[in-house]
Amino acid sequence: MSESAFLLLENKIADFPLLQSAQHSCLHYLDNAATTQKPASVISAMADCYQSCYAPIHRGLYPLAAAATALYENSRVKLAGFIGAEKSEQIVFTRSTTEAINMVAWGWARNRLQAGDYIWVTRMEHHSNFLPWQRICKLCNAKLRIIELHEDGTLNLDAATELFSKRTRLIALCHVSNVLGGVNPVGALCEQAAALNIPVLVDAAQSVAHIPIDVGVLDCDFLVFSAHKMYGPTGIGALYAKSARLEEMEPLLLGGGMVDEVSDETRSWSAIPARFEAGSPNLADAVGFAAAVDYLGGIGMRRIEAHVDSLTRRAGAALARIDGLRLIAPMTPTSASIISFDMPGIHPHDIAQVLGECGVAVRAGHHCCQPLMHSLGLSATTRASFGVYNRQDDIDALLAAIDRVRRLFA
Amino acid sequence: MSESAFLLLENKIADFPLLQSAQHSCLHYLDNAATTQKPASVISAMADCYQSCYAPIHRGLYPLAAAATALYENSRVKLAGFIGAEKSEQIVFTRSTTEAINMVAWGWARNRLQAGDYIWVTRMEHHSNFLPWQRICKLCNAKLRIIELHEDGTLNLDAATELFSKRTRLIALCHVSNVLGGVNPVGALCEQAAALNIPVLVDAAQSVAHIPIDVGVLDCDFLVFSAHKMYGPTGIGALYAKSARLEEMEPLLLGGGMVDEVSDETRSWSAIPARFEAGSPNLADAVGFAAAVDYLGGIGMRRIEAHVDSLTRRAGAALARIDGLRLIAPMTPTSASIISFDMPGIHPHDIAQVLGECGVAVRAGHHCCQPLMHSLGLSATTRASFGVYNRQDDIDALLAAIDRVRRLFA
Amino acid sequence: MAKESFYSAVLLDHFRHSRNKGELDGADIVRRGHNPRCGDEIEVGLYLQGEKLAQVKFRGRGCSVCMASASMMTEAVTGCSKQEAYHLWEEMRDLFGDGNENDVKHPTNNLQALSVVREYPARQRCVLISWEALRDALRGL
Amino acid sequence: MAKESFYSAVLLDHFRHSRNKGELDGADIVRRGHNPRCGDEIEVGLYLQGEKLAQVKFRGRGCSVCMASASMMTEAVTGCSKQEAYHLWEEMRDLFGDGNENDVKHPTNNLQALSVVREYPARQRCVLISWEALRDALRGL
Ligand SMILES: Cc1ncc(COP(=O)(O)O)c(C=O)c1O
Ligand SMILES: Cc1ncc(COP(=O)(O)O)c(C=O)c1O
Repeated sequence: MSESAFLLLENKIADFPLLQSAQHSCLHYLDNAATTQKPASVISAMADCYQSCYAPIHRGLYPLAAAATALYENSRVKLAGFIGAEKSEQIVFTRSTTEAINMVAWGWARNRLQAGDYIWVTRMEHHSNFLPWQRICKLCNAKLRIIELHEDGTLNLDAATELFSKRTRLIALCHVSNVLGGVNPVGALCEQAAALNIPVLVDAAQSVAHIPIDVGVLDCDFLVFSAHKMYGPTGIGALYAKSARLEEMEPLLLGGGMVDEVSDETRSWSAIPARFEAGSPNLADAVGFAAAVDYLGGIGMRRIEAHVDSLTRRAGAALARIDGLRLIAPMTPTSASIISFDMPGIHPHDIAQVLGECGVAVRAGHHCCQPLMHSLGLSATTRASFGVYNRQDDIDALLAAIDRVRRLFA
Repeated sequence: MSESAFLLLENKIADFPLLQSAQHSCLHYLDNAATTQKPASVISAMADCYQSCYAPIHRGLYPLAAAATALYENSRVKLAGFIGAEKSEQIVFTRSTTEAINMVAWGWARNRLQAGDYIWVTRMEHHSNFLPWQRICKLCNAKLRIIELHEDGTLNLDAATELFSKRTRLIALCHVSNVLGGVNPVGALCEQAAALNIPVLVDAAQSVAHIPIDVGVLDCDFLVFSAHKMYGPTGIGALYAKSARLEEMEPLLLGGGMVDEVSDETRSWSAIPARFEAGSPNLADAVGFAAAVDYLGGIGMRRIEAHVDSLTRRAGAALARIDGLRLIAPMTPTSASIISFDMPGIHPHDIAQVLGECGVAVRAGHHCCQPLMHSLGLSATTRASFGVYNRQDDIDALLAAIDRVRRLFA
Repeated sequence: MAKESFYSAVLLDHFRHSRNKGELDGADIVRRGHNPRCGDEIEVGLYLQGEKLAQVKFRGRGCSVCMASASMMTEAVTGCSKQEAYHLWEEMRDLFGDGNENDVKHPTNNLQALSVVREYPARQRCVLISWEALRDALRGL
Repeated sequence: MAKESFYSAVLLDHFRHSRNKGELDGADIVRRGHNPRCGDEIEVGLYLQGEKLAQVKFRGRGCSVCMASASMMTEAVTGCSKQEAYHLWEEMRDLFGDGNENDVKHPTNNLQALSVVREYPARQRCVLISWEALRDALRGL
C-alpha cells in the first residue's frame, strides 16, 4: 500500500493539545483502547459551559437555567443522532459503559430471569460485560452461558447450540473485543435473535469511536458506550435502548429528578429518560460528550474507520514479521483498531515498560478480560491500539521499541 | 450589624468567570443549594489535566499513565484531608451524593436488614436520601421510620421514641436541609448512636461547602457529598466511610478495575477503595473536585461559614419584614446558607419567574423534598441560597424583585 | 433582564380575571389534568349542544400560566366542534409538548400570549394541564 | 525517554542471573506470594540454622522486577536473624506498599536498584510478591 493511499486522514495531532505540547512531543500514544486523548474543541466546550452557561438542569425558572437545560438536552439529541436513535429519549446519560451494563443487568434482566434461564455472553467480554451478568444469574439461579471462540479469535457460534433456545433471555456481547480487536457479527446476531424475540445488548465501548453505528440498522435492544474512549470526557457514558425495553426497566439509582410523586410509602417514576438519571445531571460532561460527537462527525466516521483500520493492518503485518513475537489473534478482514501480542519469555509488563521508556504508550495486562486470558492460557498480553491522531511514525516507533525490548531481554 | 463587620470575605466574583462575564453582569445567583458556579482554578485544573496529564488510571506502565494515576490518587488524598478522614482509602469517588447513598443502601444496609428492623430518616430528607431507604426497607420487609419536625423546623427527637431501639440498623439524615436550611445536631446524634452501635449516614450535600467538617470529630459511619454543590465539577461526588463499614459493603457496580480474579463462576474483589470504583475512573472530574477543595481551603472554611451565615441572616431578617411573605422555617441560631419562603396567593413558580426576569436566580418547587412539602401542607416553596461570591447587593436585588412580584400579582 | 417579559398584559389579565371559571355543575363531562411536580390541578367541564361545545368551564388551582392557559383554552374552544377542539389540542401539544420542534405553527390570535412560555421548558407543562383535561374530556364523550 | 532507565544493570543482572533460584527441597518452611492481576507467582523457602536464616531460596515466574526483587531479597536476608529479616520486610512494605509516604528511608546498598520502581505504582506489587512470601514464611516459623 502506498503511503498516500494509506494516509486517509491528514495529521490530526494539531487538534489535540496534549499531543502537540512540547512536553509530549516524543509521545506515541497507542493506548487508545484504554482511553483516548481529547481534542481542544471538547476541552473548551466544557470550559465554556462552566464559564458562560452553567446552572441547574430541569428545574430552574430563570433564563440561565433554561439555557443550561437546553444545552443538556441538546447533547442528548446529538448523541441520539450520532448512533441513529429514533428519539432522543432513548439515550440515557450514564456514568460509563460499566454503569450502563449494570443498569440493564439489575434493572431489566433481573426481573425477567427465572431459574434455569440463560444469559449468553462471549469468551472475549470485558469484566464490565461479564461480572454484572455473573452476579444476576447467580441471584436468579439462572445460568451464564459463554459463546466460545475459534482458534482465530472469532465467535464459535456453531458450538453455542443453545444460543437461540427458548431459555435465552438476553445475549450480551461486545461489538469489538478490547483484546482481540475483531469485529463481531452483531448485525446478523441481532437479526436472528429478533426473530425469536431474544433481546441483544451490544457493548460498543471499543467500536463507537472507529466504526459507524446505526441502531436503526443494527436493531439491537441495548447499546452502551463511554465518552472517554471516543475523544470525550471522563465520567460520562450512554445507554441506548429500545423504548419498550426502557419502559420495562426499573431504575438502579433512586433520588432527585426521577420521581413524580413521593409519599412515605410509595413513589411514582418520572417519564423516560429522567427516570434513569437520578441526581443532578452531569451537565459539563454531557456537553463535552456532544462536542466529541461533533468532532467525530466533522471528520466522518467512514474516513476514521478507514484510517484506523489501515493503521491497524499495517502494524499487524509488520509485527507478524518479528521473530519471537506472536499476534494473539491473526489479522482478520474485520480487524479494527486493536492488536494484542505476546513475546514468549518476556513478560508483558516488561515489554510495556520498555516501550514506555521509548515514548510508546501501550497497555500490558489482562485488559479486564480474565475469562479470555484463561482460555488463551496467558496471564497477560501487550496491546497497541490506534486512534485518529496516529500515523505511520507511531508504528515505526513501536517497531523500534520492540527491537529494544528484544535486545534488552533476549 | 455594620457593613464592615458583615463583609467577612472580600469580593470573590473575580474568581468566577461566569459571574464576572459581561453577559451575566446583572445576575444575582442565589441558587447555590441546587448547584454552585465554578472558580477559574477548578475549570483550568480540568482543562490542564486533559491538556498535559491525561492517560488511563491504575494500569498504564508508561510515564504519562503513572503521572495520571498519581494525579487521581492525589485528588483522593486531598478529599480525605478536607473532611479529616484518617486514610485516603476511606474516600470512594462516586458519581454523586445520590449514587453514594444508593451504594450504601444496596451494598451495605440490604445485607444487614431483617424483617421488622428499622431504618430512620427525617421528615426533611431530599428524595436522594429517602427513596433508596424506602426501596431497601420494602425489599427486606423492614420499616422506614421518620423523625418528624417541630414547628420551627428542627428535629423532634423526643417524639422519635424508638430511634435508639435495638431494631434500628441505620440512621440516615442530612447535615443541613436543602429546604429549611437549619443545621441538624449530627454530632450529638452520632455520639448517642455510637454508644448503641447504630451506624449513622450523614448527607453533607448542603453543608460541605459552608461548614467545616471533620469526620474524626463527627464520628459518623458514612458521609456523602457532591462536588458540584461545592464549586467543583458536575459528575462526581464522594462517599466517606469508616474502614469497617467499607469492608462490610458489597459493591453496587461490577466491572473493570474492581476485581482481582475472575473465573466463569466466581470473582474476588480488589482492595478498598478500588472495589467500589468499577469502570474507568473519572480522572478529570476528580482533579476538578480536588481543585475545589483547594479553593475552599484557600479561603478557609471558618471564614466561608461566617460569610454565608451572615448573608443568610441578613436576608432572612429582611424577608421576615415583608408583608405577605412567610419564612418556612424561622431563622434559628443554626441557620446556614438557605432560606425558603412562601407568599400566600402567589405561586412559587411565578415568584421565581419574575425574580428570574429581574436577574435574581432562585429556585421554586418541591426541592425534591415531597415528604417535607406534604407535611408542611405546601406543594412548593421559593428558595434563596447563598455562596462565597454573594454580597449585600444580591440581597438588595432579591428584595427589589420580590417587591415587583407583589406589585405584579397583588 | 429578559428581553420580553414572560408576563404579558394578556396573560396577567387571564390570570387575574379568568374567563369561564367556576363550578362545573351540569357539565356533560368533566376531566382533570394535573402536574404532580408542582401540585397544580385543573378540572375542565364541557357543555354540549349537538356536535358543538356550547360552553367550556374550568376550576382548580395553579400558577399564573396554568390559570391563564385554562382561561384562554375555554375561550378558544367554546363554539368549536369536537374535531376543531381536538385539533387545537394537537397544535398546543406540538407547541408545548416534550421534544417539541421548531418548525411548528405558532398559536393564533388569543393564544399568542403563551408563545413566550416555549422558551421556558420548565413551564411548558403549566400550559398543557388544562389542555390535557380538555383532550381527555373530548375522548370521553 | 525517561530520565533514568527503569532497567538498571543491577536489576537486569538479578533478572538474568537470579541468585538462590531453584528447587526448595528440604526447606524448613515454604510460602507463596502472588499477584492475581498479572499471574505472577513466587515461592520462597527458608533454611534455618539456630536463629539465623542460613539460606533463602526462591522459585516461580514473573516479570523482571518480580524476579530481580526475589533474587535481591534472598541475598539481603541470607545470614540475617529472623527479626532482622522481618525488619527488612517492613522497610520494603513502607517503600512499596499502597499509600506509601515520601518520608521513608530508601533501601540500602544492594536493594537500591529497586528504588526507581517507586515512581511506577503499577509495578510496586511486583517488588513485594517475594517479600510477602518471606513475611509469611517468617510468621509461620
Ligand atoms: C440535601 C441533599 N441531599 C442530596 C442531594 C443530591 O445531590 P446530587 O443531585 O448531587 O446527587 C441534594 C441536592 O440535590 C441535597 O440538597
Ligand atoms: C469492551 C469494553 N467494554 C467495557 C469497557 C468499560 O468501559 P468503562 O470503563 O468506560 O466503563 C471497556 C473499557 O474499559 C471495554 O473495552
